Amino acid sequence: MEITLNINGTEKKLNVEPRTLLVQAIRDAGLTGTHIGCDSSSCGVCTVVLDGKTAVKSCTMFAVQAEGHSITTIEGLAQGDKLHPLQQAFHDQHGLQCGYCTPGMIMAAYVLLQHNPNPSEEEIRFGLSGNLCRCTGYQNIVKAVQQAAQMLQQPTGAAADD
Amino acid sequence: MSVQTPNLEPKGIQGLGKPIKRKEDARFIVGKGTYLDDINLPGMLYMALVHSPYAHAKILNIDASEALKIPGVKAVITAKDLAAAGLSWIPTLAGDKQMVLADGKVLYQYQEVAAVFAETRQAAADGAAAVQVEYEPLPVVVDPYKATDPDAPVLREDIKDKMEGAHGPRRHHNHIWNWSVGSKEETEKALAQSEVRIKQHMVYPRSHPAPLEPCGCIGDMNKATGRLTVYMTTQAPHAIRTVLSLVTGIPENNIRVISPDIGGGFGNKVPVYPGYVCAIVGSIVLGAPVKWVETRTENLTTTGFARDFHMDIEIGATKDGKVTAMKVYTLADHGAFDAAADPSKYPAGLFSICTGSYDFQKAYAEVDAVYTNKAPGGVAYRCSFRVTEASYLIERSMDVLAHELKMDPAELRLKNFIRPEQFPYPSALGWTYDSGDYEKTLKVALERIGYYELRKEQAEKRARGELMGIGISTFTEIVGAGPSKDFDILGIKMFDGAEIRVHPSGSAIVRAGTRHQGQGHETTWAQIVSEELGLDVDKIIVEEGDTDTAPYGLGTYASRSTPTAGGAMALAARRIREKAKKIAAHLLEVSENDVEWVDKKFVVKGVPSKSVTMNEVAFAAYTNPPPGLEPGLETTYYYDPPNLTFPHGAYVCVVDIDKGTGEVKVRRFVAIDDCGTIINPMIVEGQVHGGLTEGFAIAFMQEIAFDEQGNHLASNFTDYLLPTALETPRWETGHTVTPSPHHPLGAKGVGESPTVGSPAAFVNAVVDALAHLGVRHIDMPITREKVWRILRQSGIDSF
Amino acid sequence: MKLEYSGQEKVQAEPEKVWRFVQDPHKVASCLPDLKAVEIKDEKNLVATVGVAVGPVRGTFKFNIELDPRPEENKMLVRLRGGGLGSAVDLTASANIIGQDDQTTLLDWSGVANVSGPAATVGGRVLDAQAKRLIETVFANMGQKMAEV
Amino acid sequence: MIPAAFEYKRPMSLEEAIDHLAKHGYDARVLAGGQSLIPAMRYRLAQPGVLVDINKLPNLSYLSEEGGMLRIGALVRDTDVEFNKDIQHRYHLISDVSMVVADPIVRYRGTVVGSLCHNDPSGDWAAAAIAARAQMVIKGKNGTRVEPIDQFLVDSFATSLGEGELAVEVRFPTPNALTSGAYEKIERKVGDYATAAAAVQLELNPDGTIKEAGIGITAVAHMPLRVVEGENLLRGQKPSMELIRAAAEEARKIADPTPDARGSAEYKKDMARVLVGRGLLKALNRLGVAVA
Repeated sequence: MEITLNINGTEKKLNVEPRTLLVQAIRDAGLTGTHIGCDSSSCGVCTVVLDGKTAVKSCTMFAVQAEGHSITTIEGLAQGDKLHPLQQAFHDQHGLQCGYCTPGMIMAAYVLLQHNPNPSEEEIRFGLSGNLCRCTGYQNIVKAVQQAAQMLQQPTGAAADD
Repeated sequence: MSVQTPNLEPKGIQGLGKPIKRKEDARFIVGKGTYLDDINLPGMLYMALVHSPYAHAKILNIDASEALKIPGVKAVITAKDLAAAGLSWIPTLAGDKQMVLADGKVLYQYQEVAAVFAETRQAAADGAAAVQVEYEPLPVVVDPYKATDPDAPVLREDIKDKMEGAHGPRRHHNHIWNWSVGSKEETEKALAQSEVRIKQHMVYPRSHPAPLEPCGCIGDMNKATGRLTVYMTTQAPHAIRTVLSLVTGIPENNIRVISPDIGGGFGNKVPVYPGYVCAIVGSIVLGAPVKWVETRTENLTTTGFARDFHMDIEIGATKDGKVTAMKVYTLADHGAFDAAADPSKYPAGLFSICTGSYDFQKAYAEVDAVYTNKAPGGVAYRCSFRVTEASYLIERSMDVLAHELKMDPAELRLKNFIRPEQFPYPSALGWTYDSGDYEKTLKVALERIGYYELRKEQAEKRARGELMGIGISTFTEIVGAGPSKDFDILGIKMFDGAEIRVHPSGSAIVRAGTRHQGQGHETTWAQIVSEELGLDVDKIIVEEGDTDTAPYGLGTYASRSTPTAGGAMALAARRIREKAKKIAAHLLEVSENDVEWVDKKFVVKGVPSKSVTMNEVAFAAYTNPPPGLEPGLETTYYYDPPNLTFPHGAYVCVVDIDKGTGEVKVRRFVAIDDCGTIINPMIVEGQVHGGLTEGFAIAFMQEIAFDEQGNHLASNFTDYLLPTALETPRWETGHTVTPSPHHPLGAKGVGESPTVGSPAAFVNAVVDALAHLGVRHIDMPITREKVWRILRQSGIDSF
Repeated sequence: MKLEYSGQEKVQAEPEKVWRFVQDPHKVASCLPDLKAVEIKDEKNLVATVGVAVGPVRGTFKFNIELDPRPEENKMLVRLRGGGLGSAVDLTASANIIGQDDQTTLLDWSGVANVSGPAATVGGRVLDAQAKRLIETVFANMGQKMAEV
Repeated sequence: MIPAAFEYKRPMSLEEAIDHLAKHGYDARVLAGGQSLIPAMRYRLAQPGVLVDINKLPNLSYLSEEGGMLRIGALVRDTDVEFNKDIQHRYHLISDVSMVVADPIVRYRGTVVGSLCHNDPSGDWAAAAIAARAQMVIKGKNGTRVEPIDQFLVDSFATSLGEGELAVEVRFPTPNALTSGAYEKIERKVGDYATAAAAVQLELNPDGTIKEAGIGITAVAHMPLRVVEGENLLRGQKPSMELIRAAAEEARKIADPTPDARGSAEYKKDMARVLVGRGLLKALNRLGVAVA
């Protein structure tokens, strides 16, 4: 069946089966930054943002269900060449190694900061506990989210270059 | 106050010891990495596999007719079809052979039985579900101790009468090999004469590396050119190319292996798996590219497991705590085929590092390997070939001994460490340790955590009925395999290669035979070259993973990249510097003897104002080379390390125990590592965080378990437990630096130390918390229930 | 995974009637819940296709069933092998057929099932209670139908 | 892994949804959050012929207090509950549960009502609904019925929902100032099914005695259970350690768990006891009652 998905602000017409998972549809649309790591909705590497404020493991939603929603993936986060503070902070704090969990982790952190702009270390660990990372031991991811939270709260910092 | 956006692009020379940010991050943080499943080729087909529900069964019939009726399904292959191509069995790294698709019988649950090729992923999956296989179940061997019972079922019909194996005689149809090192007689004598002796049985349970990206492969046979391109999630692309050439008969120059970005490896992506072979055969037969990407279930149930060592140790000591001798017997469960990834001469890997950091005069270690109805593997999961098992064994045993002697475990260790002046230290089991200062590292760790205050706190708490424990691990690793006199895989010596090409404008491209999976080679290799050649680190790009362009090398695993390729990189750079010096002399119009390398520049001796930079030399190499000198500035260096390196560390862990549920909470964990010279401290710290987390997971959660029928009990991430940010403790890290005397940079490698060293610290801490109840050992994973059982048996109960 | 169950079913019929019932593969097959198809090979062997709904697990399983009546031991054995959903089930059940004073019969049954494949490895957490219910249903159906005959 | 093919229905009205469910009966499954169903479909352990996606149905996303009840519509996500300040302040038991269901990302999609309809033996919401004496609102061709949770939850994975019926709401009684509760769960890691968990709800009389008690335990039997004897022991009594121990012991007695990798039956039974005890202590603590 033909569906239209709004991914990163662009309407994409896709031909899918009802059983096509959202993650597969996103990847088939050429946006391969969203990854697949398990079949049990456990690892979170496929996490994308739905309607700006909520996240979903895109392996646990059918593509047809995403019609009428806006989807944001890792590719939609930077403003042109300017990295989103989370992307910048993951780089600055060595919050990634192999990079496979990174897109999902960043999207999970993105919605976490929407709901809690100034989280404590404990709250970050809690909020990211639906996303697995095998390389970093999470410690630098926590630091990265703290840095991003700070950057986002400093209008001068985030907006200065706009 | 405003937060400055940190500078993304540090400028200039950034050599050793600088925490520069990683060059490879740029693509990953915007979702532009290229992992295997991100690659799509025109006309590509998809493959799905059919798996056995039984752990041991005869195959009576395979009926693919329903599958072939599904629109889009192109072909279904079984062992029979592979046999026609001579590929129904392939050699393993350990000198055994393994089935590609089940040939007449299945030997473990989820074993690959048939491969389905289709135009879409959906059709391939539907096809696999529609293949009907008829089985006749056979008795199952799950317990390795029962594998060699006289009446144990024959697992390997193919070699049941072949009593000479790749590593010597076999004594039973399910026995693989026996391996031993050291003098049994002298060790037993020393033990008999020891004033104190301890014996302990312990199991290092079966585990799995489970990188978040599963394994996968695209076979792409171009029938017009005869060239086979294979995209593969492999940590060792060159070795794979050689193996593929040997098994398929395709000349090696007609095979190109490309290992794209890898989403974590940890040893899982070293071996050749049946799925790879099927995808390649499929491409050859069908004339189209074929992609296969594992499901998580396939990853956990069929690809390389790790550990599964069942160990018995005996240690002798004097009454005042000086160790005298150790004797170890280990039963190794290798599953259905011996596919352990070890250097050829070492079927039990480097397990003989089991004397650890201690000055044992006598030691003996013996290992028997057996077949069971489980998936093959025995990969070095964030481990240098069984070092993890050895380190756990000795570090756990030292605590058992301390308990027996009623000695503080830190004091016992301090009393028995190999002393700095004893290096190079010949160990009782035949290794020559390069360097170390174990006492210093332990003292730094004890100081950092406040060890003696914690012991006081523990005594007070114990008096109040509260349970806390402190665990120490002071491990020594053996990494960087290895020197060609001892180390090869399938005959290929374990050197590694590096190539440097300096361009006229002072930028460079650097290639290595290793393949990173998150370790940061694109940054550290550039730092080494920047250090050695004085080039701007941002003008150095690093490439790995394409066998058409990279120099030969054995790949990235076993903490070998820095000890081998890192050494090659430094020596390649130095070779370039030698040539550059000639060009510099030409530019400075002095003789070569009057030029020296000072502060990353060529300077005329005694005339500091007269100098040229490497950039100037590079330009001259192409525009104005000295007469008679070959133009250009590039080289390739193959480094055969003279010895292994021996990183060490001291870890201290503090735990609190919940008396109601048995839950163990890690309160603090201090890790002091000594990996010799540090190239990038930020990356080293990141490696330590990750490795500690995997050690934590192994100690408390991760286990590949089976039931009596051979059902795999950890076939997905709801049953194979990887810790999240919430369970993972906060790590406190630090370093001492004892350079390796033989490595060109003094570096030793660090990627695996924390996984090797930490499990014993966790277990020691839990046992320490319960020691006053008479507890001496608990096998991993330490579940709440294991602790709860001890508590309730001791009459401890609480909400 | 290995599952073991046992139970007793009181049948409102005499043992002779019960014996006639269990030696008729058609009748035995009729006791399987959600039977979709049955093929009787001979008087001791049948192939049955049944719908199985175990919690979220819903699918079709195909079983080869062998009936092994042993009147001399007052015992009936049933062996079942088959599968579905990529999984396999091997079950051996036995029932002691015990005549009672009041013209009724007691079926004293026990069964051991080995389940392999995803149904065990993924669905194992919830399989036990559900499988127990299934096997109890089979014997309850038997008790009921034996009385009806 | 890829689910087997199915027919997809996306009704735009409740009537249309009920029509689909009535027509397809056994073959149809309701797709709400899908956080249990879709993974089961990926393993092909669930192969429903028809999926009726209710996510576009109007007016099912309400979370409101009305007539002494908190009404949670069928499309209210776990996070809607988790992030609701009012619930955090007044509905302690519900707030506790909302923070430990599955994992934080799954909670953005999973629904409270869907979880109750799934009635997994380890369901978190079912234990809370039992303890808080919730009610289900069910719509079908024959109109609407309201059913106490104890009648709604029939067996593991089974509810009183008939073919052609849809659960549209769950109602939790609004706690008064003398009511509090708690949810105590142990899991091997975030996202795992509970090893054992206990939900408790206590209402005190002004004199400090217990007016009403609700105790639900989960993951320790074929389905979530009410600890009736424990509730009976508590009712009318003044809280004491002895009383709490006795009530908690009742949970251990009725628990009948299946042993698995999470623990033996013996361990899970004891955890039912420990967690009920802890839950009671926490609820009392939240009511300002310190128990000696």
